[in-house]
Amino acid sequence: MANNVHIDVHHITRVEGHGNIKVDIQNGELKECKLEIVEAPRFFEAMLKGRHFDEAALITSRICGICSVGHQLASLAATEDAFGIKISEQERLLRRLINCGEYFESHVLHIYFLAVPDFVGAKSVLPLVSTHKDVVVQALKLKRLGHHIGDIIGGRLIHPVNLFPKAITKVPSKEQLEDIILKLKDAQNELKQGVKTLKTLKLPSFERETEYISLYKKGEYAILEGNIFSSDTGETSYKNYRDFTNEYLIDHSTAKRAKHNRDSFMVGALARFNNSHEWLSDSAKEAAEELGLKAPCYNSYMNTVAQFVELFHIADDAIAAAERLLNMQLEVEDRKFPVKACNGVGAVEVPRGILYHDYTYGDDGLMKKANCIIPTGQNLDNIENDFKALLPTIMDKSQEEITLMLEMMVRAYDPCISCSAHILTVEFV
Amino acid sequence: MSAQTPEFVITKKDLLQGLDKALADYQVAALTKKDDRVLYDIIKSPTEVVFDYQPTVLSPKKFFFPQDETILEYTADGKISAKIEAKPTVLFGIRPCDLNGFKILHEAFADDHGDPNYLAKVEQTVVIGIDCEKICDKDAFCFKVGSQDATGGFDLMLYEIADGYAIEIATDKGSQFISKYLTTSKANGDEITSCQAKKAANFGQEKPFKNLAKLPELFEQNKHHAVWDQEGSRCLSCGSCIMVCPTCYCFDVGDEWQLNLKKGERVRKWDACMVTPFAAVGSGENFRHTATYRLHHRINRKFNFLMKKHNQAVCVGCGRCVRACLADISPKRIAEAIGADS
Amino acid sequence: MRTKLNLRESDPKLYLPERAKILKIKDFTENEKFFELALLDRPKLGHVPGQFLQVSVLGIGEAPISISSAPAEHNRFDMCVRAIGDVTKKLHTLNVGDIVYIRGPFGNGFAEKTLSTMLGKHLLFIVGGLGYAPLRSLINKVVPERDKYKKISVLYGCRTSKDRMYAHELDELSKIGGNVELLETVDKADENWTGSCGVITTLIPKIDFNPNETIAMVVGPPIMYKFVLKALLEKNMPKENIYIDLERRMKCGVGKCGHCQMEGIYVCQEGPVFNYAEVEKNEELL
Amino acid sequence: MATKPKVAFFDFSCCEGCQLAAIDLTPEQLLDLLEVIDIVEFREAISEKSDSYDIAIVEGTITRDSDIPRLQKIRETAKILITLGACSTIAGINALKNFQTKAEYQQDVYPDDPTKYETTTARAVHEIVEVDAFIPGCPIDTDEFVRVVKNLVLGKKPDIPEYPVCVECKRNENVCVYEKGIQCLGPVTRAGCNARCPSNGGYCFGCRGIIPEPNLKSQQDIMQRYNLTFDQMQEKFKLFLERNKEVFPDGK
Ligand SMILES: Cc1cc2nc3c(=O)[nH]c(=O)nc-3n(C[C@H](O)[C@H](O)[C@H](O)COP(=O)(O)OP(=O)(O)OC[C@H]3O[C@@H](n4cnc5c(N)ncnc54)[C@H](O)[C@@H]3O)c2cc1C
Ligand code: SF4
Ligand code: SF4
Ligand code: SF4
Repeated sequence: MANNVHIDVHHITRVEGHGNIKVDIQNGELKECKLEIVEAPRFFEAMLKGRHFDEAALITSRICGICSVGHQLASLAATEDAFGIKISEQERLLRRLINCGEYFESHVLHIYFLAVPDFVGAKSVLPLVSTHKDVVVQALKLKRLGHHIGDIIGGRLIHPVNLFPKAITKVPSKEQLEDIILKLKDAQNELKQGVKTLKTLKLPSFERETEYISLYKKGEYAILEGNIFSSDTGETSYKNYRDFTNEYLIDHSTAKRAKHNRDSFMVGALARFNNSHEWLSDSAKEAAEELGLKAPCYNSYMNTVAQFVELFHIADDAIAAAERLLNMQLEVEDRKFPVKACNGVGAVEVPRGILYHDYTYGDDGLMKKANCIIPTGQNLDNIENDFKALLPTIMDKSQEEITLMLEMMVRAYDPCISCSAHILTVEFV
Repeated sequence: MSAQTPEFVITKKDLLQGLDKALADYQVAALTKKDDRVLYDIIKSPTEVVFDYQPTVLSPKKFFFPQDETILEYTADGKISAKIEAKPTVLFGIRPCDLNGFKILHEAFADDHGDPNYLAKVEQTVVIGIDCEKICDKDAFCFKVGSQDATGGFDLMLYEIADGYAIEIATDKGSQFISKYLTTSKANGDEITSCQAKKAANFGQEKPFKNLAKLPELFEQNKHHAVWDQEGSRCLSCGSCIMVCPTCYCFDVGDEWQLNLKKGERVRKWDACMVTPFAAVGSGENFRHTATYRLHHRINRKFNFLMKKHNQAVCVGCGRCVRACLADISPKRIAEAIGADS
Repeated sequence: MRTKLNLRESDPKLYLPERAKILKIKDFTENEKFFELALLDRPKLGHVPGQFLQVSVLGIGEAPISISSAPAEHNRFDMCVRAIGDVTKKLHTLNVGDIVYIRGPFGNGFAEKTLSTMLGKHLLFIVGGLGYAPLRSLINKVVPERDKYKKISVLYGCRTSKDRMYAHELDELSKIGGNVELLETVDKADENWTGSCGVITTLIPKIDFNPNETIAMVVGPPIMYKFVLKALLEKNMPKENIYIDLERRMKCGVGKCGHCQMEGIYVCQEGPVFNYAEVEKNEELL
Repeated sequence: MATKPKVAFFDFSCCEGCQLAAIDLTPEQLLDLLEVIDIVEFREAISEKSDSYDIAIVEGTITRDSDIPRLQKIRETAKILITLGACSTIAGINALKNFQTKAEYQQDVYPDDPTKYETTTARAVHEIVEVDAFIPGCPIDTDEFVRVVKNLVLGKKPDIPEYPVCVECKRNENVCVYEKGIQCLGPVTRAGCNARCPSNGGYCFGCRGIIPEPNLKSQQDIMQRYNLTFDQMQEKFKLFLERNKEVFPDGK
C-alpha cells in the first residue's frame, strides 16, 4: 500500500483544454487533491459587450470548438428569449439536426479517441490504427457523419456560419435531407456494432451518489429546451438558473465553480440519463440495457456509456426531424424582429451538460451584459469530490495506476476545459 | 443585320417534349432556379426550365471551361495520361451575348493549338440559343458592342413567336438534333424578320457605339487617359468581374498528389488577371503591379488586343461584371470615357 | 445557314508531356544546376535557338525552362535551372537516371529567317546571369560557324565570380580568339576575380562595333534591359538590330492561359525572343 | 519518403476547434496522412509527448507572458513552425478584448478579484517568434490543412491563396450578399475557405485575415454606399483583425 502518493499531472491529455491534477497523500492521509484549470482566461463576456445581437452566436461559438453548435444554439435561445422571438417548426427541426451533428462528433470523439485508449492500455488512438483498425475506421466514419450534417445544415460543424437569431439563412435541399437520413440509418447499424466493442470495456466499479442536474421536459429527452431538473429538488424554470450555479472562484482554477443543493452536482450524459431515461428512444433503451446502464446510476465512469446510449436516441430523433422536414416546403425565413432593451436566458444541453447564456441588450440591439455558464465549470467540484471518494479505495494500487484512474475519471466527465476558462460575470449579488 | 430565314417552327409544348426526349441521351443544362437565384444548371425535367431570362451570376462558359478541370493523371511509377472529359450535352436557352461569347472562346481555344479538353466538350454539345426580345436589365449593354444578335456559337437558334418558336439551323448537328428529337412544322419564312422588327422596336434608341469598329484604335491612343486611374483606384482586385465574364478564359495550372502520394493529377482552374499575383514571376517582378494596370489590361483585352484578333468586340455587353463589381467599375463607362460614342 | 466557325483540330496531346531522362547533372553555382537530358520517345527535340520547354516534375508542377543547347541531330539537350520555386527546387533534388516530363519546344526562338539576317554581321551578345541559359543555344550554334559572321562578341555579367554559369565554357570561349571575344564583369569582385567589376553596361564602351552592322542579343533580369537598351540606343544602334528574350509567368506555353500576355502579345507564342523595334511601344515590355 | 517528418501539435489560448478540424478526416485520409507524417504530440488526442519534432503546428493566441517561453522552446525545437487557424495566425477572436483596457475587461469578468489571473494583450504567434507557414481561418479548412501538410512534406510552398474570398464566392455562383443589403468583408479577406460563409447564407467577417495589398479605401466606400458608417465598418473588422496594422493602425 502506497503511504505516500504524490501525483502531479501537468496538462492532462486527451481532454479539451489545459488542466492539471494534483494529489498529495502523506502517511495514508489525503493532504491535497485538486483539479487545476490552467487555461488562459479569455474574457468572452467582456468581448461580447457592445456587439450586435447577430454576432453573439458567432463570438460565443469561439468559446469552444467542440461545443460550438451548442454555444450557438444557447446563444440564439438567449437572444430569442430576450427579444421575445418565437421560432418556427422548421427552425426547431433544423436546429435539432445540427445539434445531432455535434453530439455525434463530440460523443464519438470522446468515447473512441479519448476514453477507449485507456481501456485497451494504449496511450492514444494512434496505436489503435494498427491494432484495432476496424474500430478506428468505424469511429472516424461516425464522427465524420457529425461533420457532414454540420456542413449541410450549418455550412460547417465547427463554428457554423448561418445560424442567426430567429432563422437559419440557408435551408437544405430535399436531396441533402435524404442523404442525411440514409447516412444516419447507416450509422444506426454502426452503433449496433459499437455496442459489442463497448461491452468489452471494463469500467472501474465506483459509486458515489450526487445531485444530478439536467434540462427536463415531460415526455421528451430534453436537449434544446426545457426547465431545469435536479434529482434532489425537482423541476424549476430555466430562468432561475442562478439558483443552480452559485458561481464562485477558487484559487487553483481559472474556471469558476458552481454548487446547488449539496457540495457539488453532476451535469452531462449521466445526469440526463438519470433524469430523463424514460423518454429515450427504444433503440437507446435497448442499448442501455445491453450495456448494463440502469437509472439511477451513481458511477461517474459510466458517463461514457451514457453518452454512447444517447447516440442511439439522437440518431432516431434526427431521422424523425429530417423526415418531418422532407414533408415540409422549406424556405429561408424572414429574420426581422423588433429590437428593444431586454434580457433573456438560453439553456441548452450540450454533450457535457447544461449550458446557460444570459444576455442583456440595450435598445440599440447591442449587448450590454453577458453571462455564460458552461457545464465543465459546473462539474469541476463534483470531479474533485469523486477523487476524494475514490482515492481511499484505491490506495493499494501503484502510483501509476492511481494516476491513470484519476485521469480516466477526469476524461469520463469529458471536460471541456477551454470552455471553462472563459469567464463568468457575477451579477445580481 | 441580315434577316435569317427560319426553316421550322415548333410549339412550346413540342419543344419541352423534345427536351424531355433528349434527356435520355444528353445531360441538359438550361436556365433554372435554385435557392434564391437563377442560373444555368443541369436539369432533370424540362419543367425546371425558366424561359423568362434573368441575368445569371456565371455565364454558361462553365460547361465548356469548368472552374476546375483535371487535364492529366499520373501515378508515382510514372504512368501518365491526358484526361479529357466530355459528355453529350444540350445547352438550352443561351442568349445572344453568351452565344457571341461562345464564339470567341471557341476561336480562342482552337487557336493555333487546339485545346483538347475544351474542344472535346464543344464537339459533344448541342447549343440551342434563344433570341432576346428586349433588353434584360439596366446593366446589360449588348447593343453597344454589337452583340444583341448572335453571330455564332450555336447549333440552333430559337425566335419567340405566338405559341412557340421559329428555328434557325446553324449546323448539321443542329439539324440532326431536330430530326431526332423535335416535332416541328414548316416555317413561312418571315417569322424571324418579324421577330427582329419587334426586337428593334424594343431596343429603340439603344444603338451600338458610334465608334465601335474603331475601338482598338481609340484604346491604343488612350493608354494614359485619366479614366484608367479614376476607375482603377477603386478596383478591389477581387477578380469578381473575371469569374463572371463569358469571354475571360485565363487559367492557372496546378499539380496535386493524393495524400498517399501514389496518384496525382494536374488541374487547371479559372484564374483572374485582375488579382494581384497574376503576372508575378519567379524573380519577384510583377509586370502589372497596380490595379490600374490590371484594369487597363483586362479592358484592353476586350476592346483592343483580342478585338483585333476576333474582329468583334470581345466584351459582349452581358453586364455581368458591372453587376458583380462592388466598386462599380464598368467597361461601358470606360469605353465611353475614351470616346467610343462621341 | 450562317458561316461555320473554322475551328482548329483538337490536339489530344497538347497538355500531355513526354519523358526525358537525366543523363548528367553539374552544379554551377549554389542555386543553378546544369542538366543534360535525353528524350526517350523521339529521335530529336527539333528546336531552334531561344525556344523553351515546359518542364514538369509530377505532383509538383510545370515551369518554362529554356533549351540551353544548340539544335542537334541527336536526342540529347541541355538546360540550366535556377532553384527559385516549387518545380525548380524539386528539379535540383533529382539524380542522374531520373525522369522528368517535358512539353515543347515552344515559342518562336531565333528562327531560320532571323538567323539568316545575322549572316555576315557582328553578333553582340549581352547576357546577364541566368540569361546565358537561353542564349547559349544560339552562342553554341554560331561559334562553331564563326566564319559566317563578321565578329562574335559575348558580354557576360553576373553578381560574383561564384555565380558564373558554364564557367568552363566561358573559359573555353575566351581562348578561341580570332573573331570571337568574351568580356566579363561581376557586380562584386572577390579575391578570385581579376577581371572587370561593375554593371554590364560598363562593358559596352569596351567593344568596338559598327551599330548598323551589328546585331545585339540581350538577355538578363528585367532590370538589366532598361540600362542596356539605353546604352545601345545611345550608340545609335537601330532598334531593328536588337533582339531581347523575355521572361513572363507561363502556365500553358500554348497561348491560352493568359499569364504571359504583354498587352496584345502572348510571349509564349510570339516570343520569348523579340525584335526590339517591333515591341518597343509595348508599355508592359520592361 | 525516406523518413517521415515528426509532427507535433501545440495549443495556446483558443477553442481548439482547429485541431478538431484538422482531424476531421475520412478514414482513408487519416490512414494516408499517417503514411506520410508521424504525429508525436497532440495533447487533445494523444497522451504521448515529445521533445523532438520537425514540424510544430501551433494553435492559439498568446495571451499571457508566461506562454512566451513555451512558444520559444517550440520554435527552437522545430525546423518548421506552422500556425494553425486565426488565433495563432492573426490573434483571432481573442484580440477582441484588446479594444478594451486590461483593467476594464478584468474588472468586468472577475469583479471580486480582477487581477487574480495573469493576462495581457492578445498577440499572434508571428509577433513573438518567426513563423514559416500559416494556415488561416476560424476554424481552418480541413482540405487546406491536408494540402499544406502534404506540400510541406513534398517541399512545396504551402499554397495559401493571395486573392480575396470574392473569387471563390463567384466561382460558386453566389448572389453577392450586398445585393441583400448585408455587408461582407469578402473583397479584402484572403480566400481559401471556398467562400464558406457567403456560400452558406452567411457573410464573410474576415476570419482568414486581410489579403496582401487590400484596397481598404474602396472597401470603405462600398460599405458607405450600402449605408454603413465608418464606425460600423470598423466594428465589422474588429472581430478578427485587431492585430492588422493596415486596418487598425493604432492597435496595441
Ligand atoms: C521563356 C522562359 C524561359 C525560362 N528559362 C529558364 C531557364 O532556362 N532556367 C531557369 O532556371 N529559369 C527559366 N525561366 C524562369 C522559370 O520559368 C521560373 O523561375 C519558374 O517558372 C519558376 O517555377 P517554380 O515552379 O520553380 O517556381 P514557383 O513555385 O512557380 O514560384 C517562383 C516564384 O514565382 C512567384 N510566384 C509563383 N507563384 C506565385 C503566386 N501564385 N503568386 C505570387 N507569386 C508567385 C513567386 O515570386 C515565387 O517565389 C524561364 C522563364 C520563361 C518564361
Ligand atoms: S473591376 Fe470590380 S469586379 Fe473586377 S477586380 Fe476590380 S473591383 Fe473586382
Ligand atoms: S458575398 Fe462577399 S465574398 Fe461574395 S462576392 Fe459579395 S462581397 Fe464578395
Ligand atoms: S468567408 Fe470569410 S469569415 Fe467565412 S470562412 Fe471564409 S474567410 Fe472566414
